[in-house]
Amino acid sequence: MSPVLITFYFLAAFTLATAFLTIYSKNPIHSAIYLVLCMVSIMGHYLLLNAQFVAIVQLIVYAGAIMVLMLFTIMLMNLNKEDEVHKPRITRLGAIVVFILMSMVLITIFINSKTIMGEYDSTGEDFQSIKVLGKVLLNEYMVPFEFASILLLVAMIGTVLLTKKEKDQK
Amino acid sequence: MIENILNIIGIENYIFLTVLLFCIGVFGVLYRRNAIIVFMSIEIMLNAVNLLFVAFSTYHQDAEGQVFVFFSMAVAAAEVAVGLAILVSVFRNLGSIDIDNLKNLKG
Amino acid sequence: MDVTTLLILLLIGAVATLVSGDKLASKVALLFSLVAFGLSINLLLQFNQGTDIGFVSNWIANPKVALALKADGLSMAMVLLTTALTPLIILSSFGNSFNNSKNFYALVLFMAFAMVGTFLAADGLLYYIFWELALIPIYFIALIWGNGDVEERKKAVVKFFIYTLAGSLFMLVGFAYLYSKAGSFLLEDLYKLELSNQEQFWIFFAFFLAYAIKIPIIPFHTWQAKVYQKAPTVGTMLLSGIMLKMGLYSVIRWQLPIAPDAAKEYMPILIGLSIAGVIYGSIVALRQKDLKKLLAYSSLAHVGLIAAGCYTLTADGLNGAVYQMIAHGFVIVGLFFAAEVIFRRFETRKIDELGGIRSQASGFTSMFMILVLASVALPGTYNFVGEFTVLYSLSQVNIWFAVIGGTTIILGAYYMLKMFQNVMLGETNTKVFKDVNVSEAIVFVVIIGFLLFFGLYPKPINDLVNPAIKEILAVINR
Amino acid sequence: MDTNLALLLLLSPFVGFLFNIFFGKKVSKGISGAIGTLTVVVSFLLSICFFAQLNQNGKPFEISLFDWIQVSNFKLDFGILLDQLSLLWLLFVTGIGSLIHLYSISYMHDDENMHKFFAYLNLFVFFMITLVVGNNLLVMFIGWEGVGLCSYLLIGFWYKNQPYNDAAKKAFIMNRIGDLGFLIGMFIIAALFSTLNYAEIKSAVASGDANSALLGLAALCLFIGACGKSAQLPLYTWLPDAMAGPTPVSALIHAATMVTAGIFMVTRMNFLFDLTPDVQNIIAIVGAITALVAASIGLLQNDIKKVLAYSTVSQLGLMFLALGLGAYTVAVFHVITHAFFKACLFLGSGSVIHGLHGEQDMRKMGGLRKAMPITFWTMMISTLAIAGIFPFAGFWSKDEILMVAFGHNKALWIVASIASIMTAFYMFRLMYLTFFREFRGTEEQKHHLHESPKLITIPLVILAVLAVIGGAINLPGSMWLNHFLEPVLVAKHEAHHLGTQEFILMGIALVGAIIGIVWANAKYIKQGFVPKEDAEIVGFSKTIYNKYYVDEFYTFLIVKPLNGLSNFFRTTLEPALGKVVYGFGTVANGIGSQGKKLQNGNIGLYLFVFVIGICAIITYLFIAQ
Repeated sequence: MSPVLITFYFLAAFTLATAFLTIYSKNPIHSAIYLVLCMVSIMGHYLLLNAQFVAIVQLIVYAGAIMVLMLFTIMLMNLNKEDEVHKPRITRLGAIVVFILMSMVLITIFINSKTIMGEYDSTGEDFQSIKVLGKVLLNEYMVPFEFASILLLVAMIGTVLLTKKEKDQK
Repeated sequence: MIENILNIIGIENYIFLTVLLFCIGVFGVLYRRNAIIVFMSIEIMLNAVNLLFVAFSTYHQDAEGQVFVFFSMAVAAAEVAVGLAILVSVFRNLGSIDIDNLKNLKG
Repeated sequence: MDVTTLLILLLIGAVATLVSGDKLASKVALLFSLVAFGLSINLLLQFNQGTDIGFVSNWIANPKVALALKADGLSMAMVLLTTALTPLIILSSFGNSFNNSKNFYALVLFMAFAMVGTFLAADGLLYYIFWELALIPIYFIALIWGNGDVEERKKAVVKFFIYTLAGSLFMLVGFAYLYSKAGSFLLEDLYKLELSNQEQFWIFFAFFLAYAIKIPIIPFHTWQAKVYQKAPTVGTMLLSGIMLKMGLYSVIRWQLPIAPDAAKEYMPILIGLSIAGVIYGSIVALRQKDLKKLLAYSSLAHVGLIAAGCYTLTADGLNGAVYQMIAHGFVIVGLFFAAEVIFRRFETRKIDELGGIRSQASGFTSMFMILVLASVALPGTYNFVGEFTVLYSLSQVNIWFAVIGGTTIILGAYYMLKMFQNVMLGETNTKVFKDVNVSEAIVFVVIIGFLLFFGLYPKPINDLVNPAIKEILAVINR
Repeated sequence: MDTNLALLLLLSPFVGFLFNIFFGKKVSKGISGAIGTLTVVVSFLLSICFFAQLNQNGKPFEISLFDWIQVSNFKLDFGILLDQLSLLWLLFVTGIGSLIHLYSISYMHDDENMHKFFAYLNLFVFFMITLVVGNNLLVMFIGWEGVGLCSYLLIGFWYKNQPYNDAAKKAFIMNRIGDLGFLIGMFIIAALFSTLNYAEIKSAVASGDANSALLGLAALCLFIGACGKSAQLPLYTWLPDAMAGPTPVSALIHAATMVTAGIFMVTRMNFLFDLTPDVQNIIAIVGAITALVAASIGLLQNDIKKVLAYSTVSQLGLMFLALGLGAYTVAVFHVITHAFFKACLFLGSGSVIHGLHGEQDMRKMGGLRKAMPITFWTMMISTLAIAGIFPFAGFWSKDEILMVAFGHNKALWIVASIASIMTAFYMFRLMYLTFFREFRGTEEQKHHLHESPKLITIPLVILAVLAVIGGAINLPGSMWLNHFLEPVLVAKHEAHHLGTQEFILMGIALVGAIIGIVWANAKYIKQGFVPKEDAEIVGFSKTIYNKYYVDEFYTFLIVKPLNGLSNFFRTTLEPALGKVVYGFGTVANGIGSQGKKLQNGNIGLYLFVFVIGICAIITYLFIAQ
């Protein structure tokens, strides 16, 4: 057992546990906090894979921006009480069945398809430094990149419009 | 020459991890009534996919997978922003964000 | 000159009627229908000289659809029936006034256009388009200008529309399948198809549904009586006089030659069903209280006999069916017109409330009587020629079919005479009944003249129809 | 030339019909009647011409006018055939027709629709001529249905009276039942021989290779047609009801001419019936039973015209008996003599009714002998003729029927003899009740009693004379009719020699008739018996008086179930069928409204279903792999 592997297992267990707790916690605030932890652990995976840029972005966007937004919303709505009514039992049972079924199915699929995986190769090139990524992003993916910015702009305008109080509403 | 880290961990471990993470997300969507938690479940699913992208990017030694993760994060950010805005206005109108109480999506 | 001129004329007539304004509309429509009749007579003369008056031209490349209009004796007979009845029907409506009469008469002419198209089309898809096109005007005519309670009328008319449309869809599916086999919708290509028994079965019954509803054969007749009752008399005449014949014509032209083996295999069932319609229609007609409904059921009985003739697959059966179609077309228009004449004066169609008209209007009584007698196929009227030929063909298939089908002459006499007695005879009615005026008399006299003339001298129609039927029979027995 | 004359013979009454229907109202009643009569007289004269011609050269006259119906295996033209049989019929149809037209001028003079009456009568004569002169069965069928139509029109002539219209309708429909048989018979013959022309059928039958079972069926079907038209069991009930029509109509159509069409047809097709002995037996039995049943009903009827109607049915039964025994000439002979005396009787009863202003009940008559001597004497002669008293016409013809019956089957002979005795009884009952003893009507009627005008009595006298001498055409010994008709009939006639047996039979028949007369005399003259009121009739006589309840039986067995079925169809089955069709709509509607519930706008549910759906798809793909 190499330290890397141990790290991976630890991180994986942490990720799954926090993800599960996110869903299972009754208090939305707790959920949000578990989700932050989940995001951070995923960042850990990225670092393990040496994807520094994505890891940083993950931290900033998810753990930072998005989660703050969520927390704000939760608090705005004053949802920190544990007053959520459960879904009907049959639905919950269905959810669990689906969960188990899906996991089994997907895992079986990937186990079955393992044979066509080749050897892990290493080109030796530095393919995931910020420098390389930036070149790819701003050369080949220039147009989608710009579209992404437009998308974000539109999302911002939309959000503002949606949340604005309509004056002439009775 | 840097050794490929997947030689140590193995891509299948990542696959199992992401599958489980994704299924937890699905479970959350089905299980909860609180719209924000459902939202979070969706984020978990997105993250599971992102993680798989990055893992395969490493597997193929190719940066494009990470570029895609970048885009998906941008979309996720936009989605969260708009979605939460909608939730806020829903809450303002109905006083609740329980998805089972949202019954007006019909003509 | 070919048959397209006739179609174009009718279409122009419809448009001209639409723009002529409400006051002139009926006259313009009458004029155009008369010109169309003259034109079709002219076409008939050309046809008899051996000129080819058909028309073929490409239309849609993919799927391959052609504007193919073919005129043989059968088509010409049906076209003449349509163009001869249309002016009569328009003339018969002169005693009524309609709101928006320009729309009304334009729809009548448009319907004539569609029906003529149906009788001429020699391309499956074109035929289907005309077939469905004919449904649209009658829908509006019955819905907008009909009588009785609006809600009930709407219910009946919408039922009729959806019912016939649904039946026709099966025919469309049948055509689509035939296209996939033949690569063309052309009639002659479809005639050449060699279909397996299984295929023939499905094609036959897809077509059968469409036609059985239109004709109608029991138990697909439920739309009929209500619609006849609710539609304005012009609409009823168009429906019963011509539109029913579209179904019967199509049986001869499309259904039998394309799937002859299926027709042969199921012949007893088909004839049995048709004859059951004869008996059923007659028995139901016995106790009807509404004049138009009674006539509707009598029509059901008569078309049942015609359909039985078609399904015998003998030359006599098919010929007789065509004769009977023509005869029934005229007589039923006349009878419905008689009902309308009574309604104009007494404002009722309830048989109980009528009676005692004979002493007030002897001219009308005589004409009505002759129509009633023609309807029960008294020898000397054209109906007898048709009924005799059809019953003879049935007797050749199985004598019992003829015996059971022949009860129509007993039951028919029973319900028609009973109706006549209750409507026309008895103590003089307290209400005043004015005898028929000129335009009404013309309609009656033309119809009666036609029926009596051809009843004694049917040869011209025989000579027109027989060769065409012979050709079709050759295809059926290929 | 002959063609034109033949056409004139056929169309002359039709011209009269057209004139009367279109212009009859504008001209005076006299002219209308005169034209109606004249056109028939023209036909009569032409018939005589053709008859004379035929007597000279013995060749039948046949022409084809134009093509008519054409079916796959044969073609029919509208042809005229004037041979011995058709000319014989033409003579008495147009002859008696002329007399009755003449009679009607006076009889119908008070009716406002007299021109219509003449129009219909002319139309009837036209159709009757068509029936007789056609050279194939289908032309006969035109006339056959045509006379049925005229019968309908004339029975319902007083159309304001709905029971009369019912009687007319009944006659038409009963006839149509027979017509269907006729039609089917024609179909079988056409299928067998590919023709309907008499001559061609005859030669085809003679070749003898036809399927005898089918031939029998054809003959039976034709006989059913004859039953309808000639009022035989079980289709006879329309004829007594048909007395609703004006009396000249009863005389012309329902006694002398139309009802004999069935006999004409069977005689025409004699070559066919000769080959089917089973059917002949049926005909004979039906005829005998009809004769007996109708005669027994006639015993107790009180309506003067009803008695005559049942008498007609009974006499027609005797004629069919003769036909069934293959004695066609004898039947034809009786048709002719019967036409004379029955027409005379009807016209005489019409004269009586005329004199009493419409009274038809014999219980309210009596003692008319003095007031109406001509009517009385002519009717008396005819009554003697129908009763079969020597030497009146009826004696000879009826006697021959009885003789033929005796020769074939003693049982039939006994039945026919009983019917004859009954005939003598009820006819004299009629005479006694009507003309003898004192008048039983109202004082006012008594005051107005008078003999009918000349136009009524002249036809009566002529017919009475014919009823006396009519038997001369076929006296035993001369047998003129037999020889005359020989070319038409398949010659297999056994000649009667007048032996001892024949004379004994004649004697028995005569004695039988006299017994009937004496019986009637004893009951109605000596005892002065007057039939009871309707309500007082009890027991078996009530059954007879009510005509064995046959009408009620038919109503119960056919009309009621038919109407019930119609009601059931109309009120139950039709809506049910409609509901089945609506059912498709209802099902679609139901699916829609269930689906609508699914589409309830609940986002939570949508989300749930959506995710489950995706999972299901993935799982399915996995399993399907």
